Amino acid sequence: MKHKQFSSLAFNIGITAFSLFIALLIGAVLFMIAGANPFTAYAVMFTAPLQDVFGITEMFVRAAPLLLVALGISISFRSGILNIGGEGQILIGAIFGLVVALYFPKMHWSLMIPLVFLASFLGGALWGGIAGWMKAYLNVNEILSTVMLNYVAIQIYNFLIRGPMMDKNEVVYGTGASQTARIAREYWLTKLIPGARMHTGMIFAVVMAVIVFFFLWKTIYGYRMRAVGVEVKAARYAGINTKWYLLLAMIFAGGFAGLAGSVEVLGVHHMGLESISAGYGFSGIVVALFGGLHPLGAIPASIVFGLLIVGADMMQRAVQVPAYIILAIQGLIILAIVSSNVFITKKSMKVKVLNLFRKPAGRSPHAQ
Amino acid sequence: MSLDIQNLEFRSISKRFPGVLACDNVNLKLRKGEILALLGENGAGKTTLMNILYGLYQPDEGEILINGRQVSIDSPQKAGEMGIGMVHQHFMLVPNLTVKENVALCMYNDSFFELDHKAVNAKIREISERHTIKIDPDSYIWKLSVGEQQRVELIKSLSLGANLLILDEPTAVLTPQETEELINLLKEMAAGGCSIIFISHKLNEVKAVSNLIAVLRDGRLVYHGNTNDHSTDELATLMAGRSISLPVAKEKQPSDEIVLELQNVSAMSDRDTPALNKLNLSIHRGEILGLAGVSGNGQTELAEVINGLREVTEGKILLDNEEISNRSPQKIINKGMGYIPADRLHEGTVSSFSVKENIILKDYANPSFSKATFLLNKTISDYSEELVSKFNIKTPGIETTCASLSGGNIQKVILSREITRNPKVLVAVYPTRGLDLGAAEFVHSKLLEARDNDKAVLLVSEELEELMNLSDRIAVIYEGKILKIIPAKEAEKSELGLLMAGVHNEAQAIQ
Amino acid sequence: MLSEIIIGIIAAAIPLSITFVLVGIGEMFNQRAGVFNLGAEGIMMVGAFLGFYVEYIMKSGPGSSFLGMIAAIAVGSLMGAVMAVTCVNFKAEQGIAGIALFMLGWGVAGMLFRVYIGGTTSIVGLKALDIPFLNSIPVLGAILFSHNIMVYITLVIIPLSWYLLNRTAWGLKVKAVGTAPRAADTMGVKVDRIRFQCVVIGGAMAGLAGAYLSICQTHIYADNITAGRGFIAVALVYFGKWKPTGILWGALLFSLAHSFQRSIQVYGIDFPYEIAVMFPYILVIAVLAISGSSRIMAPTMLGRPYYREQRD
Amino acid sequence: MKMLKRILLIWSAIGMISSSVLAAETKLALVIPSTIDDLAWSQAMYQGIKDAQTELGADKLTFEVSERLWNAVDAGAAIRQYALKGFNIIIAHGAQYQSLLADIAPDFPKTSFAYGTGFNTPEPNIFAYDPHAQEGAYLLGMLAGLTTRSGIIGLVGPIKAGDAIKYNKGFEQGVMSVNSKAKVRVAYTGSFGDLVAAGEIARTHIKAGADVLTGTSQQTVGAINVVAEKEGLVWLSSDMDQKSIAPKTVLAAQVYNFKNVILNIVKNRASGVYGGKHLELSFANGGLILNFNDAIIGIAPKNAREKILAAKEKIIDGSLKIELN
Repeated sequence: MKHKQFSSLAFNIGITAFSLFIALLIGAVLFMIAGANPFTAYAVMFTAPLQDVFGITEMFVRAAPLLLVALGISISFRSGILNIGGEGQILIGAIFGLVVALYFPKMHWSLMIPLVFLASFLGGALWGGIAGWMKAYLNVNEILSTVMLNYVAIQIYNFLIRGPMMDKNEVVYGTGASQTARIAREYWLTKLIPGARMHTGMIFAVVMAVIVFFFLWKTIYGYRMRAVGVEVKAARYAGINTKWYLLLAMIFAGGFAGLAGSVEVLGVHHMGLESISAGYGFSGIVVALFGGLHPLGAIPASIVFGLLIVGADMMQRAVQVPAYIILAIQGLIILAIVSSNVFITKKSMKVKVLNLFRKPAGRSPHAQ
Repeated sequence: MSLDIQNLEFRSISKRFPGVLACDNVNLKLRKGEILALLGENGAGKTTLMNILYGLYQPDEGEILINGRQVSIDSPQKAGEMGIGMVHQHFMLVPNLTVKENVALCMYNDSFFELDHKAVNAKIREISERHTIKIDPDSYIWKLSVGEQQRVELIKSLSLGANLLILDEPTAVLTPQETEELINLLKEMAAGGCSIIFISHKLNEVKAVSNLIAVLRDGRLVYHGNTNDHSTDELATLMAGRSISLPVAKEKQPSDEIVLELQNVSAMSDRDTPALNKLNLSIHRGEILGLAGVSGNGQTELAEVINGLREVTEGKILLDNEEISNRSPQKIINKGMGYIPADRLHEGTVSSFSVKENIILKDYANPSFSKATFLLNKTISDYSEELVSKFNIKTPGIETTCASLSGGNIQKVILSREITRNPKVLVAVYPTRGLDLGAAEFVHSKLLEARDNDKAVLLVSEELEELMNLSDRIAVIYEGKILKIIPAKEAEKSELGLLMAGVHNEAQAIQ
Repeated sequence: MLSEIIIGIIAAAIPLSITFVLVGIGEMFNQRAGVFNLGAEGIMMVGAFLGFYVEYIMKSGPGSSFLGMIAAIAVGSLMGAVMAVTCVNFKAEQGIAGIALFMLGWGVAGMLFRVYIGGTTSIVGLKALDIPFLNSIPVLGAILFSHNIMVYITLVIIPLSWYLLNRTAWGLKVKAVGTAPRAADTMGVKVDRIRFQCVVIGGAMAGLAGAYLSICQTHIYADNITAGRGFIAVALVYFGKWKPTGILWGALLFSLAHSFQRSIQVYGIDFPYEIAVMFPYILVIAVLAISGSSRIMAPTMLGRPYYREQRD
Repeated sequence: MKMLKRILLIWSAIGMISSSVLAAETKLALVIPSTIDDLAWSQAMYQGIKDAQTELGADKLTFEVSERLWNAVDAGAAIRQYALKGFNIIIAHGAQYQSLLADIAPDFPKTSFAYGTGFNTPEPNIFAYDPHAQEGAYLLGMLAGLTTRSGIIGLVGPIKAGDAIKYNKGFEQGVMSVNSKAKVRVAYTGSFGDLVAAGEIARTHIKAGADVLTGTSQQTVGAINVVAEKEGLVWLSSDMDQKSIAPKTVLAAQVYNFKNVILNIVKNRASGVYGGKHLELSFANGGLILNFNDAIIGIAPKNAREKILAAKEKIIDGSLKIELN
């Protein structure tokens, strides 16, 4: 038994490594086209972020919002909804949080920060909820509605930060940059290490992941939500109000994306800026799926993805290639990993690979 | 063009799936014009064996010989080329295409552009005339009843020139009349030079139709020989490996108290056609009311309106004199309704949930299983363990997903949940469909037990045998109306069959 | 004056809608076959670049424009094949693979542009044809007969794709593998092969749509030239209920809304322009919400890989 | 806690090393939202740095660029990494980077940071630079007002904020100063990078009768190409001279000359000033340049050039003020 587990692990690692190798090989061609040495580039990409405090902290700066978005995505996927509206939900969440942080009367941070989180959760929930409501009650496909709502959210957000919520000073000086005023310093999320951006947001996100785990697997609401996600008919049969739980799933998905928005505002930017969502709405989907749509799986997945982002970014500066190559390499790596995944999860595919190495046999090695 | 199959031989066929040896060294022979009945309980390997012949699976060991020559059938296409056609238990039809298009898909599966609708039409007409199979070639599959879909399956295979037909439990969904027609049709086809392999576990039909019988048990061939050499009882014993007799209801004086009453209930089907048409029905405490009818006449819709899963457009449903029509499913459950749905894999259970989670599917919010929204894991596990042993559910553990259990055991999970909840009314729709005798025996005994415990049971079934054995009264449903209710001891198969086909004396109709 | 504005709005909407129609029809094929490709945007970028690049190095008239389009179709097919290998052969999760393909396409297009061209330059491209005589018909002339050649080619592609889907054996197979792959398999349809073909077609069409943007609409290539149009097109496939005409209406509605909001801005009605810019997106959602969606046409196995040897 | 102290020590050490390197050569890092070839805002700065390098000598000034950092998270990482690596001057080329710099700058007191458009210098080692887009816009507006025959001028805007507002206001005033009957129509795409949308807006403007068009941000290349499709229409460009893509269409351009900003920062550092200054780019200090396209200037009325140059002098000597509110 031990031996079998070991060989299975070895197989999993082997197949992943092999597909990564293929991806990096293709990537190497890109580096050569760009006139850079692929070996140096890869060395920087995978090791540089882990070599110093700066890299590690930056990794967690990315991981925090990614994890929050991924939690929401996990909930909605588990309820059978493909939420690609994370970008919009982050923005609306951020703007709700900003309204509270900027315009509410001064109060102690221990009151204000939870209030900001609550507001942004509600904001994101509202935005996700619109798509969820249309899905559940009007039968509007969620891919269509979330894609469209992303654009609407961007325009609303931009309107607010360049209009009613713009920093008054920007008007006075006539520079008119679209950004809000700074949030009072006491409301910022505490930096964990002086001189680095890493803030308590990651801790918050991990705590949320654990809460979501308990929520989904240990409470009756999570039970209902999971039931609706995998088998709507059975859920209805069991007396669950399936439409409401579909809506609720999108409310949670949006809410968590919204939380990511306020974590970025309170932890990183301390004000409302353009493109604050930074693509987390999309990367969050990838993180959630890599995490196996499991809240706890999303924790390592978000950190690894954070590494990928930070490493690629550093590599681009280190070998001076066009920044586009970051995107291309990330895309290749993700493609490689999802492609290899099937050989790990599906026995029949695994068998096919193993048979390649056992020429004469047509037998499946895993039957008992 | 397809091969003329004179004889077919399986030699030492074995097939493994992860964790299961589905076929173990099977040897079979069949000659042209013969009908071979393949018998066995669920999971005995019948379907796997046929999927191998049809090219869906590859055998791990052994070979198939046609006309004495070894052949390799690596795809259904190849099987088709050799003249092998298959009608699957779950129909292999594309629901969003028409009958004609489904047939065309088979005929033109090699071509890219070419699609001659006229030729397809002509082919369908020719076949339906030759075998008197009635079908509208332009209607969409999803609009057809199960029986009609089966006819499409037959036309499909025949249009491809199949001369070896594999039928996987073809009668499971048919009325007695339809079954008889099918049997005649099959015999006729055999006489015309077709070889037929007929998978079933209904012994009477097997006796009626086949020349040869092969019995599989746990993947091994336990008997292969002439049909007439054994009686049905002997065959049943061969299949199960032990002797089985289905329980028969013992007379019981039903109470006069009406528990569930439907008054002029109407409802629409999924296709927006009327499914129930001012239906009236009442069930007494402590009786099993059997509902007979050809599928597609409103049975599932009836079960759904009772359980609040479908909108009642007209009329009233009373449970213990309290109106429950159009209430939420949760409220109806709370009032004491139990339901064993037809689709046990996707409705009766959440298939990717564990056995444990499925056992509490209706009770998770019950104070004994959850406190302040948190599920009480220990209590739930203990309760599940108890039910698993009480209902003899064969599962590796309570954490195993339901999807990995056999049909019979999934049904036991549902049954254990619904009966233990102690409902006033239990609606059971096709509770033994697709189950083997052993499992059916268990289900039957539990339903009778429920009746004896003074529950009102509505048993929906297509198998008259089952209805007549278990029910106190049998109601026949046709086009959304109850045509007649007959006390079970007075019921006769022939009369029920006619009623199911809609033939009845107007004067006798229930008002 | 007003009628002129309205004609202008409609006339402007038609060439705009072509991008969405092209990507949408391609995406329709792969979704009908059961594969959901979010990477269309990335494929469009590569197509836009390569189409531009081919014309740029050839530096000669319409011939090179067409060569550019063909190159874009070729590279789109290649990207489609990458998607197909991962999602059809390797059964990868389609959502992630699509996003990854989007990133890959964007990265590759941007990088090649930087390396081989380096700076923003323009090409001649394909300009609007003013079809003689026909274009002087009042109203219709402006609306229908003064567009670039690709508009007319697309108008041929729509009925062609309808025919392909509904009147050929291949179309039957596509519909079958998207709704009932196991049934299709038993009927002798090679499920994975059909899916592969459809994803490649989807890629080819997205590539062409990209080249349409660079060669016909802007005569330029620049970073993020597609600006999310690939995602919109994917959404419009749902709007169009997987039917070529439905996609055409969706694309036209969306483009008309855009063309309308731009005209409103240009003719100086004073209100926050953000509302104008939002309008097309809201309109599309609203129309779908009101009209409701039909499940009959939906490829029910969309997003699910097919395993032949899996018991179910 | 010990760990933290050690890290702090290391960082201050890095700071010291970087300041000692300063004397030998200046290492400059540029962080831009778009690309170095966008023919607009980002490329203008890139060009400015290259020009400054030519002037100072390649051994005195070296630089690195990070592109496509429109979102502030990635930009923040890049800026901090550059600072850690000992770069002396870090230019974050966008108003949106201000708060990032305010966070990072205190940790690297010997490094100079700069951003623009902006006025605020929250830390003593932050420069803010501020192109007076309205000045060139005013002159281009005059040219537009003089050149238009239809009396309709189309403006293609990205997002109504920042420089776009300054430009639009200056432009409208310029038009009105010479041609009070002309109409300036403004429409926005809602994004900086959607050149297809910009092209469509240009097309709509043209249909509506505009014969002179202008606009800001990198997306305008899409608009210029549309304008170039028809003869007799002209485009007035800002940020960079966009003549290279449409030599027969771009009539004049306001060019941001960032070279002086760079040289200014280098000079300030040499005298021990690491920041805290608001650097303006105007015609008066050579930060703005007005280019005419001599090949097609004939389209404009004969005296247009003289009038505009006269107005430019007035702007320089302060007698002509352009209102921004």
